[in-house]
Amino acid sequence: MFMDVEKKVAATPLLDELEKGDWPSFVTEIKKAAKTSKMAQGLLEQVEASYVEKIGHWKHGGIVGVKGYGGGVVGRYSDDPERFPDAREFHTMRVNQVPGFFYTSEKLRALADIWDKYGSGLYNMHGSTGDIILLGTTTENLQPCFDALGEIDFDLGGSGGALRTLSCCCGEARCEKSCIDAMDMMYDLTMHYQNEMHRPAWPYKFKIKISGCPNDCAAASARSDMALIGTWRDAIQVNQEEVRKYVAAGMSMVHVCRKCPTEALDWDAKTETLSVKTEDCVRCMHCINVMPKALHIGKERGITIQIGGKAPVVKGAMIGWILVPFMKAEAPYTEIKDLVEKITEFWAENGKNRERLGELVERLSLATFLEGIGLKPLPQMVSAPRANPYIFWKEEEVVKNG
Amino acid sequence: MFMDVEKKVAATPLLDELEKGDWPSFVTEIKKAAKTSKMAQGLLEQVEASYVEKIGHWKHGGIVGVKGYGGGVVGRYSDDPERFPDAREFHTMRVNQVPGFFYTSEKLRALADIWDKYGSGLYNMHGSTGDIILLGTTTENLQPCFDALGEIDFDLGGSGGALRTLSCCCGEARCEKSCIDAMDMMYDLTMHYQNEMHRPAWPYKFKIKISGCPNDCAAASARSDMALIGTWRDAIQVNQEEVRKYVAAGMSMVHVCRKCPTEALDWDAKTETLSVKTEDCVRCMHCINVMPKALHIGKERGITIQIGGKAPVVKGAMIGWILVPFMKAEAPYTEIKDLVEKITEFWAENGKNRERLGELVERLSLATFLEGIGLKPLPQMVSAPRANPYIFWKEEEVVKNG
Amino acid sequence: MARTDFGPPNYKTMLPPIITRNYGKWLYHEVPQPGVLRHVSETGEELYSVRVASARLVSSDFIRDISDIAEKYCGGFLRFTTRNNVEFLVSDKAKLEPLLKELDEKDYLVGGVGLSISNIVHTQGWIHCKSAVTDASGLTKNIMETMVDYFTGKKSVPARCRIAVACCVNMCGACHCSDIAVVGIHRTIPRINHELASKICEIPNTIASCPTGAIRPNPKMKSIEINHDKCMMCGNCTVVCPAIKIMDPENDGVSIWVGGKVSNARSKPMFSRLAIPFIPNNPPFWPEVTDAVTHLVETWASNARPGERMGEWIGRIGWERFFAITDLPFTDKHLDDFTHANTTFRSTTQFKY
Amino acid sequence: MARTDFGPPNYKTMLPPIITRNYGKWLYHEVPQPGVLRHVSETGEELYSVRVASARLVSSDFIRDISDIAEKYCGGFLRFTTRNNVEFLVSDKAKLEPLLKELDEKDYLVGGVGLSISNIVHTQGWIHCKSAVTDASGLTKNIMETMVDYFTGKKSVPARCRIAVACCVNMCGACHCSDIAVVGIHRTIPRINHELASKICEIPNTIASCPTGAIRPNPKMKSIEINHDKCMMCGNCTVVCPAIKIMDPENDGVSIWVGGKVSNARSKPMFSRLAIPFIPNNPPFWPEVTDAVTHLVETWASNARPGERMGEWIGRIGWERFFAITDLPFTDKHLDDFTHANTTFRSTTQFKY
Ligand code: SRM
Ligand code: SRM
Ligand code: SRM
Ligand code: SRM
Ligand code: SF4
Ligand code: SF4
Ligand code: SF4
Ligand code: SF4
Ligand code: SF4
Ligand code: SF4
Ligand code: SF4
Ligand code: SF4
Repeated sequence: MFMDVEKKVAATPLLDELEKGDWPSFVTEIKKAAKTSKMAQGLLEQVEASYVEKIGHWKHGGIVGVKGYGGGVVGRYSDDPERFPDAREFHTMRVNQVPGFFYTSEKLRALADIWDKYGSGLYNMHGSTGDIILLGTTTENLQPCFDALGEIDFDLGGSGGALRTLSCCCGEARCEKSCIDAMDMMYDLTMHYQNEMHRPAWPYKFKIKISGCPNDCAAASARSDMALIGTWRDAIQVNQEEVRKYVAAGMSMVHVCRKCPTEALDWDAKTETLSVKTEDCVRCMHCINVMPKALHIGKERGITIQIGGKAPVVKGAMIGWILVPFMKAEAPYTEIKDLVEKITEFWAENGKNRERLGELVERLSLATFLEGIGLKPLPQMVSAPRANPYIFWKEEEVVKNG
Repeated sequence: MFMDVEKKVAATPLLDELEKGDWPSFVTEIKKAAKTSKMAQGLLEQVEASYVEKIGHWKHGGIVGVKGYGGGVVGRYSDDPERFPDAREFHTMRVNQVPGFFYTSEKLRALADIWDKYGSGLYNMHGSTGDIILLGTTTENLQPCFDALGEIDFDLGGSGGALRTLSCCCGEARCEKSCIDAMDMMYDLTMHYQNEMHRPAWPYKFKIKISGCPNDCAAASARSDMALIGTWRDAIQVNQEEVRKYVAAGMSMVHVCRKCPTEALDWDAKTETLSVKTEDCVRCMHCINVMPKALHIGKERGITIQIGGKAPVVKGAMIGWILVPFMKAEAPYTEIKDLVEKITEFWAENGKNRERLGELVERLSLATFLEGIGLKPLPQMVSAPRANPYIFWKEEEVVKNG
Repeated sequence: MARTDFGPPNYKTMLPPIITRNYGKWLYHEVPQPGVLRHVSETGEELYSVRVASARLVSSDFIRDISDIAEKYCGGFLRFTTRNNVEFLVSDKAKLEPLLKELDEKDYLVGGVGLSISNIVHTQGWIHCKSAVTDASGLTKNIMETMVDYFTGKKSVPARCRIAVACCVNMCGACHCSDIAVVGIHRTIPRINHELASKICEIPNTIASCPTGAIRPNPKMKSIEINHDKCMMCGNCTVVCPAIKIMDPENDGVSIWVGGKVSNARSKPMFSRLAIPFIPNNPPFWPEVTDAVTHLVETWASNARPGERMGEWIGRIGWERFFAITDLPFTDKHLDDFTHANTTFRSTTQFKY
Repeated sequence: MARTDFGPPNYKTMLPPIITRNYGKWLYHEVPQPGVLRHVSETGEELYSVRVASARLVSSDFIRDISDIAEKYCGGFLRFTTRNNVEFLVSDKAKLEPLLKELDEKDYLVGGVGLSISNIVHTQGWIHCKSAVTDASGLTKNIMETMVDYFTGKKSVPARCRIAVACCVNMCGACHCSDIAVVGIHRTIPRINHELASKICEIPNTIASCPTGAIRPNPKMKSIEINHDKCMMCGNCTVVCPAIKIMDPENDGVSIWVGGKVSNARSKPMFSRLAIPFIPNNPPFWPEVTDAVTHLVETWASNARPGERMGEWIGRIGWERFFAITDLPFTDKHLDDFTHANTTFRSTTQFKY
């Protein structure tokens, strides 16, 4: 069987070039898989053709999937099945990753065994949204593969007009800066919204990402319709002793203080003390980042919620903006769930087909959106108030006249 | 005659309140005029009514004007001539002010004599665009008044879809910071464009304003479709002796340097010298403003041209943006005139009715506009390049394909 | 036929000899006392400019009076400023004190120079404009009445504070870049006289005149109708069709905007932004408006750093802090919903509580 | 019927005991050597994380190999990062050196921590996406090949530099906020197979799918046509109608964007902005792209201040200076012409020559 496969491998001179060098090679990975997988071989051949012709060879899949789910699988077919028979069908399964991307070798091996059996033996660890991407299987293998994955507790993630697979940074598991239990929050919300994730019922995709602090290591604000970012409300914890050590070690407090966006930091060289004006601190993390041993996040912790983040298609990219400046965030995260429901309901009702949340709010106006979900306007939601005089007034706000 | 007028003055209790206090009172001024002018009286009565009823009483004028001109007069009629017979007709004449607003008493007296004869004896010194506003006369008096004004060399300014009356700061006449001869430039351009000013032939108003330096005392960038702002290209002239005097007098160089937007300023306390990194200086004027005795504008002078400035109607206000970073500006200002012609031609051809230049450029794109007037793109024209991936490519830029 | 296209008087014939001699040669200036500028030329000559307040809306008497003064002390030479003050140009230093004395006796207000609050750039209002939602002259008189000490220099400010008043959103004063702007606004949609409209309304033009597409035809009445939800009360349609009226004494009033600037000094020019969405018209004193402006000026003056203009101060502390310090309510009206609205949304976790 | 809606494995069962014990108790961290993180807990325990590069597109062999290693040195515990690197979680300090040794022997690249250039966030490309204009994996391999020393710490950088690659403007990698982004773009408008379109194109939907309204019906052919001047080559219509094709090997290629960031550290998040409008696809090495990226990284690294990311550096010196220093041509393509274009125009006289 092995030999048999070997023989068939077509020459891939261009791709072979990319096996060279120090950086890990995706070509080498595909070839490893191709040793035992016809599909991986087919992929290799088709991609080589793309390299020669400078064009892709995939066409959009019809709807394929598994029983009971409306998503989690992306259908893919070669646009030239005669030429690339082994790549004829090449669907991907989006498998919901473990929050924080933590795994045991045991789990990974089990996964590999299943995927070698039902698929190409190729993966993306991980997809940009966060899923484990099982890259390439046939329509007929989808269901058995899914069933087998279930045996080892791996479920599918989201696709289509649904809640997409959440992702988060490692949070409290491996980071001193985490203001929240990011991984637990992701796990809890994921379990709570299984139906919303597996059965698309919304105008378009909806993404939630969670970062433990404003460093935003999950890149949540740029990539999610709803970003939950850990933050705090009280004072940064300062250990003056450790600060002095950093200074002794040669750190320039002038430079550190100069980079504080709000001049909240001040270093008194005489008394050798660092003062932080809490009311001016905007929790940008800078000082904590450069002096992790000396400075620590505050004690009264919660999240800032940003909404509207997305890529350019089609109204232009957006970075999420503040909807809720501060919210406590302890299990079972009821307040967060209530808000998610309010938002998605409003969006489901008012959103056009393929209109992301951010685009909807832009179209209807932030004021209308806030009214719709029952939040009151706050200056923290904007960087500045309106500069144009075109204020809308409701009939009930003015004196009735003929 | 005098007594006779007196009697008729109706009571104006609300306006009378505004004669009190220290700040000069427009009511007192109107009353002074009303002593001899029926029209001023009529105005007083109608405005009192407006104060009582909280509503204006003017309606749009039909086209009124003087022979040979298409503008310079704003027609005004009372919306209730029965009630305010003396305000029945109340047209204003926009009289082109002297560049820099310099006058001799003789000239002003001559003007007053004419206006007492043909109009209300009321003025705006000056209108927001810059004109002397002769406030209130009748249709029949327009021509004789204009003829009389001609005798003393006062011509009308612009109105309607025409070049509007220019204005400028006092420039070299009374300011050490002026990089250009603002007043001469205004005078020269005004004389050159008399036809464009007096015979509306454009989609909408077109305004040119001139400031001698980036302090922009003529508020040109906010209020003109084309703002000519004096600037320089070489180094700021520094007199270290005088700088030291400012320091000796207690000026904090730390604070001065901190306010430089580009960190181009540096004060060496040891050698007591102020250094200016010319390549980093963006000529914001700050340091020159605070130390006029020590710092002086550079020697290689010219203008920065900003276009598109305007009030909100109807696409939103715009602050003029840079079209030409630097241009020499010596009489007869040929280069400037060529550009004005290119711009107004493009606008006249492509602009919709009531579309200001800035709105046109926004609609067609800056690239299209630059191509249209034959200027090449420069990074100085924008604060940042595009962030969206929707680049337009012309057919001739790419390889033809089936 | 009369002379045409001869333009304004040549400025050269309007300049005092000292300016003609030192044109383009000025070296520096000082402010020896409030309201007075001393410009020194490289020739050593010095010019004193004395700035006095004006109502802008003036009479022939006023014109003749300042002419008298100019003749007595300035060889008949004077000028006006871009903010409508009058400047007496004194070339003979000996005449400075007597001039100031006479101005004081005649109750002219000397000031508006340097770190002060100068005259208000304003517009026509009920005095002359058909679009006026309020009266610019009245507002200006009342506001400056409360600012007199800042004009004369009795009270000081951290930086210039440019106040502007416009009687409608056309903003003829170009309020849109002022430290403090008072702008007349409507709060109700235009009312249509269908009777009249059916006769004179050029329906396509009227529909086209609406920036938000709020106007649609009303075939039954051969007229038009306005969609309330889409109408932003800009009044543009009223310019095009006389059958449309938007004036509404009960609901019209003024809004207050802050933080704009024009100069490029230190910071870039900035737009004025909404502070107070609405204050009713309350002539002759508009007390709510003058109180609001005074409050804004005092809060800024007591909190800003030296040299920090309103918008620079707010830029440093942040708008959330501005609304907290001024104790002004932040409402749905403050949220931008116009073309570039989402560029004003706060796309960062950085904010102050 | 199979089990559904049971979600991912519970993370608690995937954590090494040391993390379970110190969950939420970490006090601080250090970077004892490139690629290694030392997190210290308030309990005094310390965890060593060793980060190694991954191609992201990996095989079962790779999965099993890192599992072997994890079992040998980490009790079988490992994780992946949000930038697709692998992290071995070492609780027994004694095993750190041996682990690093084996990784070195097996040619794993250790690095990507702290001040370094970490892995590239990228997308499917020709490997799996129907919309791919270029190949993300190939670009990533080639670019990182030139960045290896910045990854391993042999060469240092002033701050983090996040590189992203997306094979089309959908930007699945969310390139729009990266220090350097490489994005596949089209330069020709879609071509319509009228024959096919007349049969299968849902014309109204297709017309509606165009953000710029560039598509109009072509009744004669029962098809549609595209207005070249209005088409911004976004490809959106091709998702809706299979009869529309936009792929064009000769004219498709990549664009390069710079200065974006996501973190709120110091400065607010920023969008990446256009640096180089177009570079042709040149597989397998894309030399023009790797040269451009190297040039950008080196110019930034040698000019920025410590701690200054690409966008912060450009923000300080100004874009006009950026184009001068990098010697990149500034063209009409760099001028924004999309929705908020005029917010990018320079509304000040402040600029550098
Ligand atoms: C697989 C993945 C890229 C990868 O290699 O990692 C991916 C692949 C596709 N994305 Fe994506 N997107 C992926 C993460 C993203 C992200 C990043 C994220 O989720 O954090 C974004 C930017 C954030 C966002 O959503 O705005 C993203 C923005 C898009 C867009 C633009 C959406 C927008 O509103 O701007 C499209 C276009 C569309 O939806 O029609 C899109 C569409 C697609 C499609 C379905 C295009 C298509 O119709 O074929 C791609 C399927 C490729 C395939 O055959 O598998 N994908 N896509 C990522 C999902 C893997 C996973 O589940 O973990
Ligand atoms: C008289 C004056 C106000 C004043 O009291 O000083 C004025 C008065 C009018 N302006 Fe203005 N504008 C005056 C300077 C301005 C300025 C300031 C400037 O020119 O520097 C602006 C802002 C800058 C600009 O042009 O954008 C200005 C922006 C407008 C606009 C909005 C234009 C826009 O594109 O946003 C309109 C509306 C229109 O044109 O329909 C307008 C329209 C009007 C009309 C004609 C409204 C009308 O149709 O009745 C006003 C006539 C009032 C009257 O009866 O005299 N006026 N107008 C100013 C002209 C006096 C002079 O010639 O010196
Ligand atoms: C007389 C006048 C020009 C004219 O031809 O009429 C003028 C004259 C001077 N201006 Fe101005 N500016 C004049 C209107 C303006 C305007 C326009 C306006 O207010 O509508 C501006 C832009 C306003 C804005 O930015 O919103 C203006 C922004 C400046 C600045 C920058 C202020 C700032 O810090 O932002 C300076 C520099 C300074 O103050 O040191 C300046 C400085 C000066 C100096 C000191 C220049 C000099 O060396 O002579 C002049 C002395 C007057 C003074 O101190 O008040 N002038 N100046 C105008 C007097 C108006 C008035 O009666 O108060
Ligand atoms: C492991 C990881 C989170 C995870 O759950 O996987 C992570 C972990 C840490 N990040 Fe991060 N960041 C990780 C992705 C990110 C991302 C997301 C991305 O790159 O796509 C960002 C936002 C990127 C951006 O701003 O564009 C990110 C922005 C930061 C920052 C702010 C950087 C800045 O100066 O702007 C810090 C603070 C610092 O560097 O001092 C930071 C700091 C850290 C610290 C030092 C936090 C801590 O105390 O443990 C962690 C050590 C890792 C290191 O030094 O590289 N982490 N970090 C991610 C590693 C990715 C990788 O393999 O390289
Ligand atoms: S986002 Fe904050 S908490 Fe999460 S890993 Fe990054 S620094 Fe740590
Ligand atoms: S966290 Fe940021 S804002 Fe707060 S003090 Fe530190 S540097 Fe300043
Ligand atoms: S703009 Fe400049 S030159 Fe003109 S008056 Fe103001 S400071 Fe002087
Ligand atoms: S003019 Fe402005 S930018 Fe130039 S050095 Fe002075 S303060 Fe700095
Ligand atoms: S601001 Fe409006 S009301 Fe006032 S003068 Fe200008 S157009 Fe007329
Ligand atoms: S007021 Fe303005 S927005 Fe309202 S209908 Fe008239 S033109 Fe349209
Ligand atoms: S960026 Fe475009 S081409 Fe690449 S995976 Fe995403 S949708 Fe497909
Ligand atoms: S590519 Fe985009 S812009 Fe062009 S026609 Fe298709 S949808 Fe419209």
